[in-house]
Amino acid sequence: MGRYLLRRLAFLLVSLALASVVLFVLLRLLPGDPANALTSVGASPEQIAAARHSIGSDRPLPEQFTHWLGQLTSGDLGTSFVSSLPVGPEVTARLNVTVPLTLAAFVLAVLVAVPVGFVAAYKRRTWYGAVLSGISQLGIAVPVFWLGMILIAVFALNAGWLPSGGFPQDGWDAPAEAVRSLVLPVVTIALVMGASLIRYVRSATLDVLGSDYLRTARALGASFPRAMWRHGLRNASVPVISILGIELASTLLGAVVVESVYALPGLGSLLATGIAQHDYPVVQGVLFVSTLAVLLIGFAADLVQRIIDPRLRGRLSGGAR
Amino acid sequence: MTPRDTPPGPLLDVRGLTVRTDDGRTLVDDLSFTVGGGERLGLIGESGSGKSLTTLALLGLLPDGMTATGSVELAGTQIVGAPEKRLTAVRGRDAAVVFQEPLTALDPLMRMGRQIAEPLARRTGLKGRDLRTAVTDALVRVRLPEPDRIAHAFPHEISGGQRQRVALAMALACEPSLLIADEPTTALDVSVQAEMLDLLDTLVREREMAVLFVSHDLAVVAKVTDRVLVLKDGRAVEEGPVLDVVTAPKAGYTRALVAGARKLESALDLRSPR
Amino acid sequence: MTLPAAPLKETEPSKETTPVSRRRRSATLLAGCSLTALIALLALVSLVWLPFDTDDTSGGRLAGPGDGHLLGTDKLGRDLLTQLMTGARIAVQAGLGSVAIAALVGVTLGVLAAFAQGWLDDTLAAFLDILIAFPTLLLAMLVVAARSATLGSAILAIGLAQSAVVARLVRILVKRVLARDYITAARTSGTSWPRTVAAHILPNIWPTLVVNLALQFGLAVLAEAGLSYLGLGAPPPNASWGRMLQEAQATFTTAPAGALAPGILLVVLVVGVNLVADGLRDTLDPATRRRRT
Amino acid sequence: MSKNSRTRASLYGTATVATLALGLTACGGGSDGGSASAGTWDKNATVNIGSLYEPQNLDNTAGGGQGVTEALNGNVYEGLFKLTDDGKVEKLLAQNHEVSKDGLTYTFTLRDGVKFHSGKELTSADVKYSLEKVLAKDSQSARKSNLEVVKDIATPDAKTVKVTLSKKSISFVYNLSYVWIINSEAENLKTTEDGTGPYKLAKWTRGSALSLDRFAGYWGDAAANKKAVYHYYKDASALNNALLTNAVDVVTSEQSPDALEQFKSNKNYKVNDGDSTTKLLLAFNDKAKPFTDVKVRQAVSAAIDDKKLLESVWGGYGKLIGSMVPPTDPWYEDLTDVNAYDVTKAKKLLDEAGYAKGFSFTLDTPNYDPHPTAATFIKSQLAKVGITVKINTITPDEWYTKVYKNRDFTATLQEHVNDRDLVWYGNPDFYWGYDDKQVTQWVEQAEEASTTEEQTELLKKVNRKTAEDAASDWLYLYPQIVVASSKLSGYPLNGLNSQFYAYDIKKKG
Repeated sequence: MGRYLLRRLAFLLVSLALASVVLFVLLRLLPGDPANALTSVGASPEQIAAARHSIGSDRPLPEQFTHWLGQLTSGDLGTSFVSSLPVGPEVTARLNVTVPLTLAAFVLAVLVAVPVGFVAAYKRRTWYGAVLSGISQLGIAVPVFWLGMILIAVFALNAGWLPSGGFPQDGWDAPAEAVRSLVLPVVTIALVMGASLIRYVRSATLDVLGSDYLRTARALGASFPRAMWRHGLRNASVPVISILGIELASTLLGAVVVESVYALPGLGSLLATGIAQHDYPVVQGVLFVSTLAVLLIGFAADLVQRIIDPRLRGRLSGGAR
Repeated sequence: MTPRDTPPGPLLDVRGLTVRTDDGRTLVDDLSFTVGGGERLGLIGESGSGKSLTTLALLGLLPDGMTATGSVELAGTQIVGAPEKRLTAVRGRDAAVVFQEPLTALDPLMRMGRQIAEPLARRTGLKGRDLRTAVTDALVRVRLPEPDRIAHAFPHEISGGQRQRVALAMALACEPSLLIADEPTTALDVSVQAEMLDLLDTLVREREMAVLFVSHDLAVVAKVTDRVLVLKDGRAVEEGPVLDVVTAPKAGYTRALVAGARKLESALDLRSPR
Repeated sequence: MTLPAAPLKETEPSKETTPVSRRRRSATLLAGCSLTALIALLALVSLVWLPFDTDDTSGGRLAGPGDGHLLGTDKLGRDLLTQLMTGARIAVQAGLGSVAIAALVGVTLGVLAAFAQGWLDDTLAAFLDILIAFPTLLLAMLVVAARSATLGSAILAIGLAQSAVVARLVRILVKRVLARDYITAARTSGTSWPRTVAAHILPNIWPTLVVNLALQFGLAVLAEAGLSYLGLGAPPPNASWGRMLQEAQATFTTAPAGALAPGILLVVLVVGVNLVADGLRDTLDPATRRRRT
Repeated sequence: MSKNSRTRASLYGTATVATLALGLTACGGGSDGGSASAGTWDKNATVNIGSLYEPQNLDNTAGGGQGVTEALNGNVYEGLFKLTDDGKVEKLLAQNHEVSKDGLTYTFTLRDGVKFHSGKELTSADVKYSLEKVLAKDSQSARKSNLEVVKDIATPDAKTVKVTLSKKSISFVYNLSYVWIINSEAENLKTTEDGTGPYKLAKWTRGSALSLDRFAGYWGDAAANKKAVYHYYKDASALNNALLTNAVDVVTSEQSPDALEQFKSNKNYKVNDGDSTTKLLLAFNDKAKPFTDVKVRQAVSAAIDDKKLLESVWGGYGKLIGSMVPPTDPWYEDLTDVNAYDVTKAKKLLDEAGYAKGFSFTLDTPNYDPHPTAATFIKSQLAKVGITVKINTITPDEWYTKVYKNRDFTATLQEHVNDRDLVWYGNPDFYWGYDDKQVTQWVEQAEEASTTEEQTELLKKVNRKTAEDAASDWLYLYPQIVVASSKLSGYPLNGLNSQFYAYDIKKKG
């Protein structure tokens, strides 16, 4: 295991290094001039040139890249072209919204999806099993922003129970307000994420229900609950965990739309702004941190799967993801 | 194998067993047979003939979407239509199964020892070290070398033959009155098949266990059973003592089977004199 | 990393181990087909006939039904039904286009990756894994930023993002096929690679692939709606459903029709293709077929 | 500096639209204190202001953008002069000023008792520092070019500043209203401040909000509320929802009429229709065929029914204009009759220009509202006179590169937010390429005029001439709509040039 951990960590670092090169190159390939974001009508060519110089976008690419790498190794994500403010603190501040949002939604989705998915599989021949499957079908098909719009209309505008959007200026120093402002976004993400999780849990449960080992256990006298507990849970969790890893990672990065609907100052909205303004340091910073998160989550998911499933232990990156 | 309070009739009494799918297809049609205590019955037929479904119906383990009608009495308990609780009590105790595919029949995520310990503990109530010793004994009984290593291994870490022995050990750990063996050797290499059959033969003989041996392979069935029942498309086409069926098959289907088996026999010389 | 113990995210392997009744199976397929056909019909009809001209702003602002406007008008006085119909066309276009790109790029990459060995294999697999963790929408945002916000960009972006998913699936499926004996036989007997791929590999993977592509279609439609909602999809005045929803957001409470109808159609289309995928899987997928008695 | 001096630039504030076209554009705005004279109000109230324009940073010479003007101008920072909400220039930190006979030397006397938030007293050195900051090489100030006439800044004593210009500039004082007076010793101006205004910065949370606290040591009348918080949204719907749920008390500038219905019918809200300076232009490239021909431009202008366009984009709000000049500019004249909607005339003009069978052109259209809508509308209107419009949707970034820098376009749509921006027609190098020697001369003369009357007279000529030449097609003037809780009074109605003075806002308890 120790050897595996070392190799896996090395793999993680190499991936990160590769990703940062790819990121940098890809971003510079985008057409568009970051100085445009600083320009206003009436700006003279000299002013534009000065702007370009001040942000360093007039320097050769290799130089820009080594500069960025130098910053990275000292834990600095650079300075925004547009705001001239450091990117690191900005990303951290946004993570304070996005991470709680994602994790809460994730936990809620899992709490709902696991029992529902199980029932949907176990009782698939009853009417409520079918209804549960149907609901998850619907949930997968609902655009997340539309769901958000509806929830806002119902719970914020009509009922007035919860804020329609925004995040308190004092952030988590105003815990009650902060929590209130995240309730609807969390529910929105959890519903959509939960719907697809239900399908995976259902299918994993179906696999277990139809498995020979479960039949063996029961044929030898184990009661159904006992057999599910001893054999079903672990076996079903292997595929589900790999999905959870992917879902968690993509929700973390994919909160853009929900953040937009609920006017949340999260990582996604920072990225969207950065892309629009060609603010490379911001985009690079966000994507770098995201890649790191993706790799770490993948790492964690691999590790958990490896602990559960002995068949994966021979491999570097658990076959799962 | 201490004979339990044996009911008056046969150990297994199947009458008019019929298995249908929800959409109305009949997979097993009006099947009747009996297996007495210590008797060995072979159930033979090609794949799709309904023989595997029959074994599942005997234990009330038919998959969703299929229903059994008729009557299955196992050691005096009516299986058809019985509530899950009663079935749980019967399974393992009165009849245990060895399935065809040892790789999937074992939980891939659980060490062999723990898998054997499960039915063992249920029957004997043993715990801790005693249980572990019993597990080792069970592995030794099925002639597995290095029982401690096997007990510690996961299914994918041992060979197919070893896995099937473990499955057999699990079934035997229940000390059932009836052992149902559903194509127990089909998934194995030919060389291992013979060993496995031999082992099975010896073990049930020692325990005076009744056996319901299911196979598509007449040669294999003939080796371990006294009587055979030939199934085709869910119906019984012929039944009788092994020798009679093999030497003088009545139904055309059985004749074809016998001819097939002869060919195999001469090629492999698998059959030992009974 | 062959034969993952886990299911592929993309093909939920709903192996109904038991024979699902044929009736039920065909009911799923039938329901899916009818829902999809409904939207397809809207899209097709929009090619030859529309209740109003798409640019016709003569209707009253946010008028209710009536005056020839079956569902009323939007805030610019354009006929809502007309917009929904052209929206259907864009949605179907987005779905088909993205899936075509995803299939082309994904299958090619996947097959190539499947033949890789050793560290190259590991690296490719890891790279695809990382790529997949990045949501389609995010990758699409980058592509759209590089090109401009048009339907073409959106389709390209979504298709490319999805091709990673398809490539990963194909790679695994192909590896699975390659592991089988008859492929080894074909290889040793000197059959050329392209031949092997055409004769042995594609026939074996296509059922799973088709089911997956059907699912990708639904995802592509949703992604396009998301991009349009963010203003990165088909540019106005094109009536993409996502854009219609974005525009109707402000008038959700005062004129709910405009904020509900596009959403409902989106759900109908996506549920439709997902049901088709489910139905297809049950009829095509050898994995489930094998299990049937 | 020269011809184009007096305009402040900023097409859309400054930053090229923060979000990817969530439909936000910049706004324009009038000036001066809001409505109603509330009887009693809560002197310690917190006023929550909702806005779409978040500052990029807090320094208006380092790309702070339109948001920084909205939040800090007049509230946190003050200039020597201020532009009131109705467009007048008033003295603020300047007690007095004198102009020399030749119009080249301005002597300012500073107000007594003015303190920065840090406690330091205001001196002439701070004024010199602040002006130099705008003029510095790395300054990204949109006013930089306007102020480049400044040749020398002297500080004879602590209360006197003497500025010498290289040539006459009648807009100089007006332009000074955009120069923040900053403590010359202040640091970290991108995230902190040190101004003299009625509020000091309490906290700025990027992506979320910026809050201001009443400054106890303010030299003038204290702010009418204790705290003003600007809440930032990226999307108009979210902003309106916030107003509906009382998360904010006032919206600085509504960008569409969509949500107004629900506010108008609700007595808890007041919808104010103020004067804006934002114009929507169909800008021809006057140097590209066929728009080199005056008749073609006139024909296109006459072929488009502006009234109907305004109606469909803004419902009942907004105004029609016949030229670049909004009613709040001193040289305004109603020129809506020039090249008014007349399809027959348009056809005749096309015929005369040799385009009887029409022609086709590409319209570069920014991808955010209202441009695409207007483009669609124009397309259907011009089709009636045989002109085919190809709509090419582009991002703000592309607009800057393709249209603004490279002049690679035939016609484009763009909103121009600022007041007094007629003078760009005097600059033949501007993106739309309007080049009329006479107009250029008039604009130069106007800037060097001795009296405002003279300036006004000349610019009126420019106005008429450009209108007659259909230099561009001025489609309409945006409305400036401020929606506020009816508990509020004293808020600015016009928000001239994006300013939003919060200090007079009174909130009932």
